[in-house]
Parts: sequence; structure tokens; C-alpha cells
Amino acid sequence: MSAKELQINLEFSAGAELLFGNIKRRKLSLDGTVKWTVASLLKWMHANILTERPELFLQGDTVRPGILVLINDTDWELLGELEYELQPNDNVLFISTLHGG
Amino acid sequence: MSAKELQINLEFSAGAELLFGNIKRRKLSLDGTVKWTVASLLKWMHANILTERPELFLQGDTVRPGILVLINDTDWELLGELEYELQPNDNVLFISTLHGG
Amino acid sequence: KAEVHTHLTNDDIARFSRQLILPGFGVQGQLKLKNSAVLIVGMGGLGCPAAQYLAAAGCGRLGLVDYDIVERNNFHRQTLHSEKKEGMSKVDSARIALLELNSSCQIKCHTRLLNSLNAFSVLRAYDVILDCSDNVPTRYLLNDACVMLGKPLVSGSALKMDGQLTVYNYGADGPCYRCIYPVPPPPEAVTNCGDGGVLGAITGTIGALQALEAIKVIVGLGEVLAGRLLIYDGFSNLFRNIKIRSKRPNCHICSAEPLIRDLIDYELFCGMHATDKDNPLQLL
Amino acid sequence: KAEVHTHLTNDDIARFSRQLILPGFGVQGQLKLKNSAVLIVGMGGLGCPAAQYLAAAGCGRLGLVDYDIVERNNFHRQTLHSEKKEGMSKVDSARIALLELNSSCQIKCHTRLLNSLNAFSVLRAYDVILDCSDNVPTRYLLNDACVMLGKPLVSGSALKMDGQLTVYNYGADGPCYRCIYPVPPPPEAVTNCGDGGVLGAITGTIGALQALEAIKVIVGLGEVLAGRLLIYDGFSNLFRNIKIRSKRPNCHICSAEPLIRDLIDYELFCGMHATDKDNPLQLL
Ligand SMILES: [Zn+2]
Ligand SMILES: [Zn+2]
Repeated sequence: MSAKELQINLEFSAGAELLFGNIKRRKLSLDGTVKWTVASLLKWMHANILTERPELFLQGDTVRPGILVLINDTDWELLGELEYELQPNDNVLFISTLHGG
Repeated sequence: MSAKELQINLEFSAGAELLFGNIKRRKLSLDGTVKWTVASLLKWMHANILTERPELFLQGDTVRPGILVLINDTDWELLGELEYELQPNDNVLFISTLHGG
Repeated sequence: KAEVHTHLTNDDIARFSRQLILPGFGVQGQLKLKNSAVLIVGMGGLGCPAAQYLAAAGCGRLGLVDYDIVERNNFHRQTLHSEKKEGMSKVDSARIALLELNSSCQIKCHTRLLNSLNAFSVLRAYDVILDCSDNVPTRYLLNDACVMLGKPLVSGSALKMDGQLTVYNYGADGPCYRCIYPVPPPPEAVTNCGDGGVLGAITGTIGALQALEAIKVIVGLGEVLAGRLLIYDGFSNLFRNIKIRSKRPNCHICSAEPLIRDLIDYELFCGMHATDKDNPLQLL
Repeated sequence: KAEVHTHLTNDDIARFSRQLILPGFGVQGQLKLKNSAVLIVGMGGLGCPAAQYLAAAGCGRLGLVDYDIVERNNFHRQTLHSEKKEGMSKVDSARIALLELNSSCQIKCHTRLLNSLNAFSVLRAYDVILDCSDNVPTRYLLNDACVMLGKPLVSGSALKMDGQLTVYNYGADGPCYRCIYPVPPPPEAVTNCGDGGVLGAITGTIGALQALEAIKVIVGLGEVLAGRLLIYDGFSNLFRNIKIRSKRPNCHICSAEPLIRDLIDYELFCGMHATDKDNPLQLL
């Protein structure tokens, strides 16, 4: 265990979890000696926990259209999107948009 | 404004707000130089903001049967009930039990 | 004793295909539903949608309890009762509507007010009980009977624009109604839907969620809402998930050494009648 | 042009008494409902309960849009369609069921697939639109048409054991669907209810909540779910209230200087057919 860790919670909802081993909630301990943005988190997720077809989660550097990102239950758009710097105990939620009825 | 204040949030749900001027959410600034328990909060509420028949809210020193008290969305029974010491930014929610269908 | 189904018919598979394919559901889940019996107490605003979604989902046997008849002021929320059925008993009205949705559902009508004398004989044949009632004595009666019979109780309630939902007496630690509410509320603090009003979409939401929790209990699917209380404020459209206590160690009914070992007189215990129509019981 | 009601009948008052007495509702609220017209697009799992609770609540005029017919695999969730109506058009089936609940509701059937040629003429006569559809192109089409016509869009969706709800294009700052989803999802990322399945109690919950939000919009009651997204996980019975963005300043449709000034070809835009039955559009 490193001396300094950044603890965050990841959550997946409405099907996004299917791309991540069908696990809806995870606690992450990231290296706390460097700055983490949502952009670097996405890269880390791709490298470490994305188990299914990456194109259903990522498109270029960001999430694909139809996935919402919420940080502490607030739309990431209100917080700077990819540039948002993760804070200790942040909760990052990825929601697939549903279209069925 | 006193040098030291204890800020807490009060919430009322499912009809309990009707006893408190029909206001569902309030921010309180209590005297932060003394210790506040739920017991002393109830006394303060009775003296300061309870606008309707007190017997529909209090029975003796505690809330009447049929009102649930939640502190930060957790049943107060799990936290010591009347003896629980309020912490800064605690959220205290009073819910009337519903019986209709 | 009811027949035990060991397979689904081709018609079942065609009909329930979009439910069968859900992860964790499958043919076994559908068979469990087909072999299940659910009792719904109260054919009002909550009972109508709950019954509707249980019958539609393929619950094999439904019991419906209500002593009341269909009145004009029910129509705005009790959506199994059509205009033509004004004056009919609510359970008969509901049964007709449910059989139109699923003619293979076996529906038993209990046209009576539940009380401590008849509760056991009515409840015994069912696996899960839904409290869709509208008054405090019936809520304590159902709780105590469910604890004594060891049956889960899916409890919904609604008033004005608010709703509440939880599952009592489920799992090793799941509390019962008395664990949460050891003492009944003072009668003057209780508002019924007749006096307070209620929106149909609120009862519709809570009733559908009651059906969902019953299905989860029967199929063994997901995380059942036990030890948690869902509260809904329709005015703001805000739901909250509240963690409530586990079993109360000294609960009078569900603890290891219960003080209450038989059903009691619940109207007397609560000081209220077991209907939503009356004033407090006149005790003297 | 529809008659404007200026008073409630005695029958209205008797029938809606338990809704009328709600704080903030009253006779004026009931009159607003009676004079309102709501369009429900999709008579499936969401549209059935939404229509049911709107008709029951006294909505004066309902429009129902669906091109499809009642199939056996609809019954587990589409509770206005009774077994006898298999093969009937869904809107006709729903109309019959709704008139049994409230014979004074005026119901217009639009038995067609909405597209950019007919959408304006269908939507124009209604005050509030409910998106109870099952596919991406229809969701963009409804959004764009509602923005251009200045009508609020109550959008519900459901899949498996999950549901989502919000109100678009409502209030000065309320975002539209394109503000949140400027680019459609890749077709291969879209699961429909036919492939993924869905529980009826989930669509029942979201559909009832859509009716509730429509009633709040019409009556001017409570806090409408605009700029917020309700997400529901029925597996765990967890609701979350999410704060979403306000209007996007450069939204192609709802900003001050929109790039899109006419309805477009939404199947082409999305690369998908406007039904839940098909594979992605073959573009070449
Ligand atoms: Zn107990
Ligand atoms: Zn927009």
C-alpha cells in the first residue's frame, strides 16, 4: 500500500456495468502522488477494468455518445468534463441511456 | 452571528412538515459552544419552530409514535436515538408514517 | 392443494419471453412465479396496480381481500374498477379485470374484513402477502399474522403526494412492522386518503413497486427492500432510500421470546377502526 | 377546436373528490386537467400505465400514437391490452380500455409511425407530449418537434430492471434531449426490450411517474422533474436523483440560434430504424 492514495468510488448503472465485468460498484485506490482527472481515469479504466468491447464505452478520448457521467450525482458537464480533477471519495457514476419502453 | 455555530439541516416528509409551517427544508445555525443532542434539538424545535399542535409531534421527551427520525438517511435507532450528538452539517429528517392506500 | 407446475407451456414461453430473458430470471424464475400464491390485502389504489402487474407477470395464484364495494370516488386511482362496476364488490371487480389480462391466473376472492379470527385461515395458503390496506389496525394485524406464519410482508402506503415502501419479516435480520413502530400512532395523528386525498399516479407507482418486490422475493432475484425504507415525495419527485433498523431484540412479536403469542384485538390496540372511513374508536 | 370547460359537473366533483382536496390542486387544478390534451407516443409498457393514470385523473383529451398491433409477448407489461385484443391495433385496444375507466375522456387514435412529415400535424393539438417510445430515432424526432412547437416532453424509458425519467424542454432553463445527448449512440450500443427484456413492474413504475409529471405540468403543481434525471435500479430498488445540465448554449435545436430549423430524417441521423424490432439501418 502506497503512502498516499486517492480513494474514489466507481458506479455503473442501466447496463454500463456489463462492460466492466457486471460489477456495479467498485472502490478504487489510485496513486495519490499524481493528479487524476476524469480523462486519466478513463484511460486507467480502459487499461485495467474494461472487459468488453471498448468501443461501447469509449470514443476517442471520451465516453461514447449515450453514456452519462455523473460526479457525486452531478452531471460532469457542470464540473469541467474530462478536465475535472478527482477529489478524495468522489463518486463517479456511468449511466447508459435507455431507449426502451 | 456567533463566533461558533453548529449548522444542521432539518427536513420533514410525508406530512410532518405541516406541523412546522409547511416548510420541508430548513437550515439551522445553533449555538456551537454547547453540545447538541437530538433531545436538545427536539426541545429547541418545540420552543422555536413547532407551529401546530405539539402533541402531534412530541410525546414526553421524544417524538410521538409514528414519526421516524433519520440522521443522514440512517434510522436514529442505529445512532443512539435521543443521545446522539449532532455533528456539523448533519441532516435530520422527520418522516410521518403513512397508512393510506 | 395446488398443482405443482414442473414446466412452462409453449404459450407461457411465447407470452413471457421478454421477462424470461432477464438475467437471473429464466425458465426457473417463471416457474417459481407460476407456482406462487400472493395475497393482496386491499383492492384500492395500491392493490389495483400491484395485482395487475403480478397477474401480468404470470403469478399463478392471487388472493384478493377487500370487504368494500366500488364507489365513484375510487375511479381516479383504482384502475381495475371500470365505471360499469360501480356498486360491485371490489374483489369481484378486480377479478374480472385481472382475468381479462391473464386468464390462466387463479384468483380467489376474500370478500371480508380481515380480523384476528379469520386472518390465519386467509393468509395461510399464500407465500407472500402485500399490505395494500388503508388503516392502522389492519397493518398491525397483517404484520403479526405474517410474523407468526413466517411470511414476508410487502408493505406499501400512500397519502396525498407521498408514498412509502418496505418489505417486513424478510431474511434473518429483516425487521417487522412492530420493530419499527412498537406503539401505534395517536388516532388524531392519522390522516386517511378520504380526508387527505391522494393522487392515483402515486398509488400507481407504489403499487407497481410492491408487485416488483413480491416478484423479487418469489424468484429470488436482486436485493429485496428489507431493512430499508423507500420514501417518495411526488411533489418534488424525490425518492430516498433510508436505512432502517434490523430486528428489534425485544420486539413483542418477532423476537426470540415474543410477548404476543396470539393475534389480539387490533382495533382496540390502535384505538381506531379497521377502515379508512371512520373516526377514532369510541372507547367509552 | 375543443370546447373550454369553465366549471366542474357534480359528477366530476364526486368522482375526483379525493384528488381535488389535495393542497394546490383544487377545482382549478381539476379544470386545467379537464381542458388539457396530452399525447402519448407508444402504447407499450410505459404508455399503458401513463394513459391509464391520465384518463383516471380526468385529463380531458388523450391522443394515442402507435402503429403496432397487440402481440402475445406484450401482455406481461402492457396492461391495457387484454388477451381478447391480440391482433388489434394497440391504440384501438388502449382506447377501449381507457373509455371503460373514464367514458368522458376524449381519445384520439393515431395509428401510424411518427416521422418528420407527420409529426407536427399530430403533435400540434396537444399541450404535453409523453415519450413512451422504444427507439432512438423517435426520441430525437419527438424532442425536435417539441422544441419547435414549444411543448414540454415527459420522457420515460425502461430496459431489463432499470428505468429513467426526466422532463425536457420545460421552463426557461430546462434542457432538451439534444442538450444532454447531442450525438446519437452507436447502433450497436443500443439494446431494445425485445432483445434485453424488461419487467412489467418497472415500466409500470416509470409510466405512472410520467403521468404524474404530466399532471404536475398541466396543473402547475409541485417541482417538475426538469434539469434532473431520475434513475431507477429495480434490481436493488434504488432511486437516484441526478442534477443534469441546463440548456446547452450551442444546442443544435433549442439554443437561440439553432442549426436545425426543420425536422430531419431521424432514421438516417441515428443509423437505426424507428422501431424496436430491427437491426441497425443498412446504410449501404
Ligand atoms: Zn419485530
Ligand atoms: Zn437543447
